[in-house]
Amino acid sequence: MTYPAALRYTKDHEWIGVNGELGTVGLTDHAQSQLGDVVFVELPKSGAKLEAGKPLGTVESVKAVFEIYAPASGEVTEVNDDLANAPEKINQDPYGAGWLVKLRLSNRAEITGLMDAEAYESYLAGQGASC
Amino acid sequence: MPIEYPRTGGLVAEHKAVRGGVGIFDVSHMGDVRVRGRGLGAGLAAVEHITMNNAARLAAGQAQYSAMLYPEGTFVDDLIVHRLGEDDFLLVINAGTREKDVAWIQENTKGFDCEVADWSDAYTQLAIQGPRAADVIRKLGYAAVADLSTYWFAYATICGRSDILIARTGYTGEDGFEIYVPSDIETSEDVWRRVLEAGREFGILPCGLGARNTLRLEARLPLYGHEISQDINVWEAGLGRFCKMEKGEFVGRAALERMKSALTRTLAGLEMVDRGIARDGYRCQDEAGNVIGHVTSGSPSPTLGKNIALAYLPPEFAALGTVVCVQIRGQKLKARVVPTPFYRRPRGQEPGGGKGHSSAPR
Amino acid sequence: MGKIRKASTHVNQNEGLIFEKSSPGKRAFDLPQLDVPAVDPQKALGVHYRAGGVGGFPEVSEIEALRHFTRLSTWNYAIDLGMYPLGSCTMKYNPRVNELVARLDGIATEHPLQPEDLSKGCLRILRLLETCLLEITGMDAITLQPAAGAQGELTGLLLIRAYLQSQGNARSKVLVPDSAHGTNPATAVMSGYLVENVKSDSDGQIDVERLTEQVTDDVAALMITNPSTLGIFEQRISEIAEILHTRGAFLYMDGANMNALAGVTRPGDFGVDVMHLNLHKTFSTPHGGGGPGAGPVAMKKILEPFRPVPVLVEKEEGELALDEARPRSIGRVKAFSGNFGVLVRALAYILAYGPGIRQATEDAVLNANYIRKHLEGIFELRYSLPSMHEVVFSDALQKQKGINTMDIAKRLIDYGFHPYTTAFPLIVPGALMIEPTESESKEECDLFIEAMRAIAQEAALVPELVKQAPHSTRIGRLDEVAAARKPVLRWKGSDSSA
Amino acid sequence: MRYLPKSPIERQDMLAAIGAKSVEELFSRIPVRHRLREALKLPGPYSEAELIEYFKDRSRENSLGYSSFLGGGIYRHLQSVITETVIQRGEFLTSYTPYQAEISQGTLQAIFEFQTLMCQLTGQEVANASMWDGSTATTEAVLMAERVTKRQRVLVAYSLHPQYRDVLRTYVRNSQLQVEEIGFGGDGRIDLEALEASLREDVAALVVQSPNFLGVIDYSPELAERVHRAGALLVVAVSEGVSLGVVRAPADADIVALEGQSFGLAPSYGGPYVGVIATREEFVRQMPGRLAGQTADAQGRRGFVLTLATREQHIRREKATSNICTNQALCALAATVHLTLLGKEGLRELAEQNLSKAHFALGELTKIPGIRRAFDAPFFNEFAIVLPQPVETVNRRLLTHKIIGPLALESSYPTLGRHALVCVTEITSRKQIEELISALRTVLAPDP
Repeated sequence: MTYPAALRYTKDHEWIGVNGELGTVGLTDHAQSQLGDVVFVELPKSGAKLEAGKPLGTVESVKAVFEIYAPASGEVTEVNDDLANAPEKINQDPYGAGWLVKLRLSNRAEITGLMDAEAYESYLAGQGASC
Repeated sequence: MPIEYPRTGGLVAEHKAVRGGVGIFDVSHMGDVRVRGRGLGAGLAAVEHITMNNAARLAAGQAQYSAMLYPEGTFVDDLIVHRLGEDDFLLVINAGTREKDVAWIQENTKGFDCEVADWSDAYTQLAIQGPRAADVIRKLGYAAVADLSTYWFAYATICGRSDILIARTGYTGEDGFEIYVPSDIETSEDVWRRVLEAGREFGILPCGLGARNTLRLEARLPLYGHEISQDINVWEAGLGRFCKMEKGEFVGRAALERMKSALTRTLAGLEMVDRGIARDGYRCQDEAGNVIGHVTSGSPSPTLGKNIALAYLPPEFAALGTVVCVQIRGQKLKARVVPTPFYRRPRGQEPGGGKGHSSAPR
Repeated sequence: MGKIRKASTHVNQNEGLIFEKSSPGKRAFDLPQLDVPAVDPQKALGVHYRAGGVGGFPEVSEIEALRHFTRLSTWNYAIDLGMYPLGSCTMKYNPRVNELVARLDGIATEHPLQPEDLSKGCLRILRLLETCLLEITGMDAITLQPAAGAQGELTGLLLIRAYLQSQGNARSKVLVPDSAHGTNPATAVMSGYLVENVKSDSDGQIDVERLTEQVTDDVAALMITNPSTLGIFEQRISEIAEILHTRGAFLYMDGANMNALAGVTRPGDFGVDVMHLNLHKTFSTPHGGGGPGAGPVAMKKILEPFRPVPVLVEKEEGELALDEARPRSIGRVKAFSGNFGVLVRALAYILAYGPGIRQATEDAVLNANYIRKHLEGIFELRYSLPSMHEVVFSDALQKQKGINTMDIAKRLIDYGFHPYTTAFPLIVPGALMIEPTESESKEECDLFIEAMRAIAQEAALVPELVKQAPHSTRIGRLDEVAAARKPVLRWKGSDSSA
Repeated sequence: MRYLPKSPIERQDMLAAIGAKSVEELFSRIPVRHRLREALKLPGPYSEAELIEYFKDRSRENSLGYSSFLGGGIYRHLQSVITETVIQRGEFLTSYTPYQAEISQGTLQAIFEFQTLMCQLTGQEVANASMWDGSTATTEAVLMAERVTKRQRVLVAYSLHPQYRDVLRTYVRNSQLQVEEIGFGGDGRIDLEALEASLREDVAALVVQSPNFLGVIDYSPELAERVHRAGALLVVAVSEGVSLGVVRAPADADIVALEGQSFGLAPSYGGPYVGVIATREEFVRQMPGRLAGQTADAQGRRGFVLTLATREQHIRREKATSNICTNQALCALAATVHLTLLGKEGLRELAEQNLSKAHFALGELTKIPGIRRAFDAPFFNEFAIVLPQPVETVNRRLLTHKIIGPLALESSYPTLGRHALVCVTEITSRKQIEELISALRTVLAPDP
């Protein structure tokens, strides 16, 4: 299914999966399909402090650049280095091998403010996006 | 176009302005028909077929006086043929006969692979006429005006507008030009205004139909419905010079061939001896009172200060000096047959070149 | 499939990289005999000596070098081959005499630092070009310094900033319409301003009512392109100027589309305060595959004191000179005295036309409208106000068959034309931006129209044919994704050559 | 008009097709009060012959017939017929930026070759498709260093071309960047103590020119090392590209900003020239300007495309790395052809001739009483001397000998009174050098 129920979603088309203190961040299937073939990803170093709603990096296709916004605040614990050599993973497996960063959440409350899969899909529908 | 512009002088002043200086006529009502070949030479062939003069002898950029004839050798209309390109012609026809002419042209060019388009609405046609016309044109921005011979035309930039078709043609017996301006109001009005401005120092006047008629009459230039019509043939009208029998077939040629020898009437110039003005349609009589012909146009001549007229008379009455009578409001008034044109442009005013003179009606 | 009248396939010579043709010991250049004692570079330079010369440099003969580049040239499309309907790029004829005069001894040979007494000719050329451009734009002062349009934009905004600063407040925002060229926002940021977008109304014109609200005391300028990138003249332009002026803001005009105005109207007369000109567009200096250009900036009197140095001035004796001592100047934007060689070509172009430059403008507009007339209905016209020098369609009608503007553009190549500008301006989704320029004959325009109509039919009947295009080129569509993922940006020896 | 391909009647036909009565109507959206009624007051129209005559007249008002010892960022070098022949081919001269790769392979491959040549020359890993000139390339290099290091202090050698420094100042005036100048020592090289003092952890880059504006070679691996120790980048500006034929490449620099005018481009009174930025692969996405990259089509045939375009203004808009749009493609092509013709050996020989002639000239000049060499660090084809009299005076007198004398340094460096920068290239003949010497002897001779 295009939007796993276990995840939470942002209006900027990031997803975050929460596991205790840790959150894993990626781009939604909708985002990657809109973007087209990803050719480059710019991610923070681990240890970087992220603030919810603030840019955490950029993702590029041949003809476009998108800012990636942090769905939640916290400190980056791990970065998906494979993407440097294989950015196409974001297209191929957005919820798996295409993940971007893992972070230690500093404010769990932020998560509850995000959309669940259903809300996100209706949000997309509202955007007139075809899924 | 009004009969006259009283506020700026009226008929006589307008007439004299053209003879002595320069005048401008709005002749937008004239018709413009574009005949262009699709197949090679088809346009030329078509024009040759429907007109009596020899269009093949025109160079691109040259124009000629000509006429379209019925099979009987009588007039559909007279016109000026401009050769725009190898196989591309602009026919300028009379206002009154426009619809008829266009229909006739379309009908008679069916057999040719050519395109006939009525461009009348695309142009505002202005006639700038008189000995100082060239000065006005030069002032409007066409420096090379001296190189433009009579009955030739060019595309020039005048009044800041490029590609204006300007022809050294006219209907007044003077040197003069006819310019073809895009017909949108803004452009037309602006050009009219600029011409008047440029002409001010030469005493330019806007001229009406009245002056146009007296001017052309003095110069013996035919007017459709008067000197020429569907009942009058080329020989009678004395326009044989513009009819090139030798060029080969054209509509009306066969009839003209037959009628050449048997001429029953001819167009003569009259000068009133008695006081009175011979008007168009008045009957002409001999001493005995037999009707021998009729007047086609008549008017006082502002230039000559005499009353003149044109009339169709039997050849034997058309000899110079012959005195005939014109029936004017019940009276028989004397008139003498005189040479035409009544007025000839004085020497020295002939524009340079003269390439086209032979094709100008005189 | 449509009948292709303009083009047919032809043989292309294959040609490798120059480095692959290299063989040690070959040479294509001989130097004159050294007429002074040779010094030992090792001794002269010591540790700085580069032993063994430049590794990897090619070694070929003259004929091989000439053939190599001649063969490459045959893989290019060019104005000399035909119409280049690139919207907003103004690809017009580049007169060859301009190349000749720019290369004359005494013109090309002049050193920018040589004494002014020995540069009178160059200075007079600069002055005459200034005079001509001011007459054409209706402005008061000008600088020929900027190296290109983008630098012209920057210079223009820096002038505005300098003036506002001199008034005590540089302000913080620059307004840019959503239809603007990408350089506008980029430039605004470089000159230290924040960019705020201005929406176009349903006609693609600036929404004047909304603009009025957006113009606060914090706005330094509005950067406008007129005619807009839609090829439409901003009818309320002087009104827009007034709105800005009453708020103490400036109207900046991107002169990219001056091609539609020269000789017909003057930005200086309709309220523009400062503008740049792309000499490689309106004034026909060759694009040369992407430069060089030149971006003079014309301005109103109020901005004159801030012009970049050097400034061309007339000394009391009427002598021309380049003045460097300008206390209020924004400084220098480029070393030396502008792209002189480009300026020479532009002047030659202007002199060839004289006042007749209006005719070029008229023909450019005539061509665009002629093409628009014949393609209307076949391609969707999103904004239908009268066009000036270019017309912007969208691919909406072809989208239904899955054909987008890029596909159509690529197919146009098979018909012997360079593609039009695709996907710009951004406010027209799937844009086809067509600018024929005055250099195209009626015949060439007719061929183009015919090609576009044929492609529209193909899109409906044989969409695949269009999607796969071009079919007649040396190589097919190239893999841009691979190029961007694993960039290969130089020759690294035969291993890297596919 | 000879450039316009329409006859009046064709124009009328097109108007008719459009359904407009006059061309005036096509401008209907321009408010009437803004439409020009009168023709523009411009000289012309000129025929081809008149055009040539006009510019020939101007050329005679310039420096024809003078020999020159000017350099200072612009150098007179041999040009080649082949280069001119190639860049005047319509397919290069009149083509557009190669966005449509399928019909622009000529330009694209040439750019790729240019990028390769520039890397080989500078010892760097990637080079862009060109910038406007050396001054803007140097400025862009600094802005790039800021993006890479996210630091905002920049140290600039005082011996960097004065006009390059001016341009940098103009560009950074409205940014957060602070620029500090580092003076030069007695030998003409950058003053290392002064550098040490300013080279702290917040420095984004040091910019030096080599050979610098005083003629001396200023780059060295050691300098790079110093800079790197502070975590800063070394930016090396090269305004005399020919030097790289014999002078060690700035391989340890992080960014090289090159002026390519010396590669077959005429001085042309100020431009157009060709700048280049070369750097390390890791910084490529921070590099401004166009880039051609190698790729392949569906059949696997090698081809070239403009790539990494996402750095550029037409996509990034206000987030672009630079607002640069045009580059100097044709000038870059000229440089590519010229360097190809020179080849490995030609360039080395060319550079060595410059070196030899400059050293010969220095030797002869310093034989003249009162003239001495200003800086003793190694130089290439330019060197500073000190004259016994003000340079302006000397140069004014030299003009009467049909000689354009060396560049006065005092105007840019107030402390360098009577200092002059002499430039000698392969096209300066021994005869010209000897004429300069004898002219100087006359000029400097005490008036009787």
